[in-house]
Amino acid sequence: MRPISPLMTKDLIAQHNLTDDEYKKIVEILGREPNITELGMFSVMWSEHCSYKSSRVHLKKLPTTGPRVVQGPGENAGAVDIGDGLCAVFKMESHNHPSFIEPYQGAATGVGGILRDIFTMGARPIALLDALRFGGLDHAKNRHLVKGVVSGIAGYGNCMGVPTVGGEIVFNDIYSQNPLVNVFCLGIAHKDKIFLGTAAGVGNPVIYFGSKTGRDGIHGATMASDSFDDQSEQKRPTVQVGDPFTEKLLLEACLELMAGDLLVGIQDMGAAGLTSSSCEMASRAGNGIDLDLTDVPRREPGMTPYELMLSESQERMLMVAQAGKEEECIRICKKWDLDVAVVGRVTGDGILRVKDQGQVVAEIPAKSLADDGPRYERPYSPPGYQDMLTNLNYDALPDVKDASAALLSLLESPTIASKRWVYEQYDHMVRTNTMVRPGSDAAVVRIKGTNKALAMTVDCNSRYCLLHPYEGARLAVAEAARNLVCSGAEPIGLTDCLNFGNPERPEVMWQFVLAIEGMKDACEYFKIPIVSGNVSFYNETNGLSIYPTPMLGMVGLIESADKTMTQWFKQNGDVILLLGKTKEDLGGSEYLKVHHHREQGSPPLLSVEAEKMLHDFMLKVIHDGSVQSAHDCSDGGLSIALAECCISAPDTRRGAVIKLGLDTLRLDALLFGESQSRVILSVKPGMVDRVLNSAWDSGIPATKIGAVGGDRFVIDVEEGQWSEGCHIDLPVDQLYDRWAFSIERTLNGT
Amino acid sequence: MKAKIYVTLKQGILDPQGKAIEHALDSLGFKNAGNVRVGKYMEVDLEEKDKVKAEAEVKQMCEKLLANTIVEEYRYELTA
Amino acid sequence: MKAKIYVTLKQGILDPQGKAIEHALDSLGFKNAGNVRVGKYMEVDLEEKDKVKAEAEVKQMCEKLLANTIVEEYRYELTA
Amino acid sequence: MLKIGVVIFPGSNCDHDCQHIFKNVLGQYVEMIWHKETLLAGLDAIVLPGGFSYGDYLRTGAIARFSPVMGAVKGFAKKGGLVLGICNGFQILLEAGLLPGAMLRNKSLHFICKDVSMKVENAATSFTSAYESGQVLKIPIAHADGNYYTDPVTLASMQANAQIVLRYCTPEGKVTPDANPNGSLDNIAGIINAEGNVLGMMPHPERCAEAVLGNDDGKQIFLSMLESLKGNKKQLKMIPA
Ligand SMILES: Nc1ncnc2c1ncn2[C@@H]1O[C@H](COP(=O)(O)OP(=O)(O)O)[C@@H](O)[C@H]1O
Ligand SMILES: [Mg+2]
Repeated sequence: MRPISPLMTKDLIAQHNLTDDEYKKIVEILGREPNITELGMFSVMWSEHCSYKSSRVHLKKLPTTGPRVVQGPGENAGAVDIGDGLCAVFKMESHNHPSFIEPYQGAATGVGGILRDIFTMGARPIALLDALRFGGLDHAKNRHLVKGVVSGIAGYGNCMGVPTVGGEIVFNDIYSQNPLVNVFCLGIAHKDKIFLGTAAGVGNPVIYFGSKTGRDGIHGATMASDSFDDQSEQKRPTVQVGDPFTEKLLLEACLELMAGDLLVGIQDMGAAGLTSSSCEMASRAGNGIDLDLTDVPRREPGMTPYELMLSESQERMLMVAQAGKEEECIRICKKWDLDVAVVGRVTGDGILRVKDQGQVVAEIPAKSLADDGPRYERPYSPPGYQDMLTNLNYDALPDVKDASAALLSLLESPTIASKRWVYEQYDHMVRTNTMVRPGSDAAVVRIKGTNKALAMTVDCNSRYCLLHPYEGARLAVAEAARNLVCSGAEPIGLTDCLNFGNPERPEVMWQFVLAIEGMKDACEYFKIPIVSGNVSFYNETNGLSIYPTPMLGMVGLIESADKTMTQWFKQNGDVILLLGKTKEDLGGSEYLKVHHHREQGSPPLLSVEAEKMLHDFMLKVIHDGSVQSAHDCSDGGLSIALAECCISAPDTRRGAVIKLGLDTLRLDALLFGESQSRVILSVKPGMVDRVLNSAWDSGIPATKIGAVGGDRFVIDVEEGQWSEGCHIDLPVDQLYDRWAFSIERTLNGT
Repeated sequence: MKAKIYVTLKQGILDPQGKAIEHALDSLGFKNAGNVRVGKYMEVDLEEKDKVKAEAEVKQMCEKLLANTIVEEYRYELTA
Repeated sequence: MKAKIYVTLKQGILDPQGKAIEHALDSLGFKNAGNVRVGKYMEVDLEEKDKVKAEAEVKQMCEKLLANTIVEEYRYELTA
Repeated sequence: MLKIGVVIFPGSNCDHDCQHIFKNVLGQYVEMIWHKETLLAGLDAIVLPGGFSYGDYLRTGAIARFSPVMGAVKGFAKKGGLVLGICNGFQILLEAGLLPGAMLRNKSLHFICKDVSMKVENAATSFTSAYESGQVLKIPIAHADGNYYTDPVTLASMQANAQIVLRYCTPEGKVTPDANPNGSLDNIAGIINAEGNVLGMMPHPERCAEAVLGNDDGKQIFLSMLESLKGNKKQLKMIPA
């Protein structure tokens, strides 16, 4: 007998965020009305978060295959072959909403979640990167969020002993009510020892291990279940608290379990906890699972089946072991001081059957729950204001008057300023692999036991995506790849975290669809497969959506670790070269925002052909040892990139003397425009001709623009056809001071 | 006046510190100690002499800064 | 019995956390709050019913584990 | 080959890094020691690695010091065996009473991870003999509780006995308040016991002991240990970094 259930009222169904049609489908699947536990299980599994109901039809378009791909989307994380019998396993996840409610715990549990996604695959996590978006630092609330999120990431990642080697932060008031916290994690696994979330083998035991289950994160739906809880009304914590110490034990226990021949499948309990892990594992294997809740370790007495199935308590895992290996699994979990219990068996009938105290409390076909959720092809169309955004009359904007002042204020604008204050709170060196620490175009970690290294970067210019979602997405792919090649790495795989507003709005859906198209086209052209990803919709408050932010995490391989490259100038006397062409690309630039308070215009145009040629050339000249440094031009344009080459080295700062011609450009476009496919190189004097000739041979515009040396930053721009030139001459120490301490000063109010 | 402020995690919220300490006490042989909860204790000197006003002030301090009311609850005592 | 345990830094030892809170209170406009000290507050349930024995037990817990007496001092209360 | 023991506490996370240095960089035999072990046989030295033992809950090192293995570590130290505690390992040595003093939160209240400069104040120990006295090193720190404290009497006696082995300084070698990253008393970065066989240090020498990571200033800590264990000081001192 099922326990008495309330009548399925309209209210109850609505509280569970299910539409009438969705509810009808549930009744059809079950052949009867669901009980409250079943309703809760459907509601979480068919939520946008778990079922990708608005995005799935579009995500299918992304290129996910390639010669290196070992595991594409669909599992806990993607995996790419890096040779030597090893795989890079990586993924990115968002924890936006929880981080707004409680920044420390929200960000911390975000880190915990993505780490579990990686180590459930059998990979030891070796690097984290964090991609963050906040509103402007002039608001106290935003400063509070920044401090909380950064210390939450530090608190969890540092304790786990996984270095946070890089990331990205952008400040824009559009994120004030909807900050973004996206975390990327990469681990290394043996290619033939990748573990999947599958419940194969009828009769195999299903084992719960990790932390106890509490009433964490049971959201609005909780109210509905209260009426069945004969305990007195309690405040239910919807905020989950992370316990990185237990997660560290969980990590080590998992890797020890996986080293033996014990497991059939394993999956972490993320969103929708016990429900999602059990039905997804069963569904992947075409099997069912009989779960008995009686032995599920609990933190509190009196928990209902509804609560147990929906709890999002952290640091928990579900494994399917080989029959007969239970004892060994339990021994290992106990060695690591973890709670552990056999909670079920794999069955052949395809049903997820949940029992509690001898009674069946839920009985649902696992596949229906996991895979037969609704799919929507939501309508999409551009917003009415799109033309207003892109049409910008540049003639109405005066050209820059005081180039030195403009340079300094851009350098200290928080989006461009050094992120030192952030990454010094992250342990970015533990595991002793970090060859390039935060502060260069990409982070680089060596792979012990091989000659190889991996480079990683997270990128997305969401203003470009606002102005032109398709171009913006292509530009994000190009920039990520450029950051990798400037570090000497060949791009081999991509993960994404697609942060958008409410998909039920046609203009948001339009942004989403176009961004997917852009990613697809760029990835296909560059032959970079997307092996995992995540979608975060409903980033809107009071009808105001965030800018479309398809965050990308890209991974590159450096076959020979000694070919790793960094962005800063190395030696006085080296010659500075500029690769690529500078055009009139002020649209969507950071300069327009900081100096003209406009986020308008068309983003720079990308020629994928030119970009790809640049990548090939970069890899060639870095690998043959002709260059001393390489840095791509991105936010803030040429002059900011040059300044970064001078001031971003870990211990020494170097001056530079640069000479540029204007030709037909505006001065602000030359100095601060964000034309794509440009890189600044420094080379030894004896190498200049060789590199220049080789560039021209490869069809890449290349010019000698100056030399490294002295303690001043000098840019001379000769007068052009339309504009006057300028003379910038500033002490490098001054540039450094403005750039390096800006965020810290703002946060401390000094 | 002096305010003594106690900030503790709300009921039902995971308390990893408490759990670890409980475990440690147990392995130290304090077998009959259980249910350890860890919180913060703060003392603040106030210039305010009026008890009612002081109380209002402390309450505000707790709400605004000293406690994270999403996961924590607080109580306080005022002494002269 | 229930033990309530307070662990604070010894007088004379600089308390950077207290200083930071004082600073934050000040910038929030609580101008007449000062001398902030921050410590730990712990609750432990004891099976022991005898007050004298319970007290001895709590004292031991503090000395051995809960406080580092080089830099911290502790006090406790026992309630039924 | 020497046999070096690296202890794993629940929450240790620099155990593999220490193993890597002794085994792969310096070619020694490394035994990984589970914190529940109580018998340590045939070891030449013991390393307590960095990390967050027991999550650093309550206080750093406070719970780890009661691990069963710590009894054996104490016995080993009492007999004159070399014990090196790095970061969390140092914190555990303090809590266990193998070194004097205690750790407080960093003055900034933040976790700090960055390269810092420090000066070898005593190059006559088993852990620093491969350095020159007064040599300035660049070694990264990564901790939230490295603000060392002890009472004035203990400090004076440590100073008198040259037990303060490493002090934070400017890159030029000046010991100033500005060069102190965490507020530690007397700019202390590392101390040794009076007998000279137990060293605790907050900086992570294992993170800068290979040229491929761009810095190997920390390598001589380990070389000094090997040198002293082999009782063959002069010869090893010649090995280029
Ligand atoms: N949130 C963060 N966490 C860690 N490192 C960061 C973070 N934000 C930026 N960084 C680091 O600062 C450097 C500069 O970042 P960014 O300007 O975004 O680089 P790019 O424009 O080349 O993508 C990079 O090395 C990056 O990894
Ligand atoms: Mg870059």
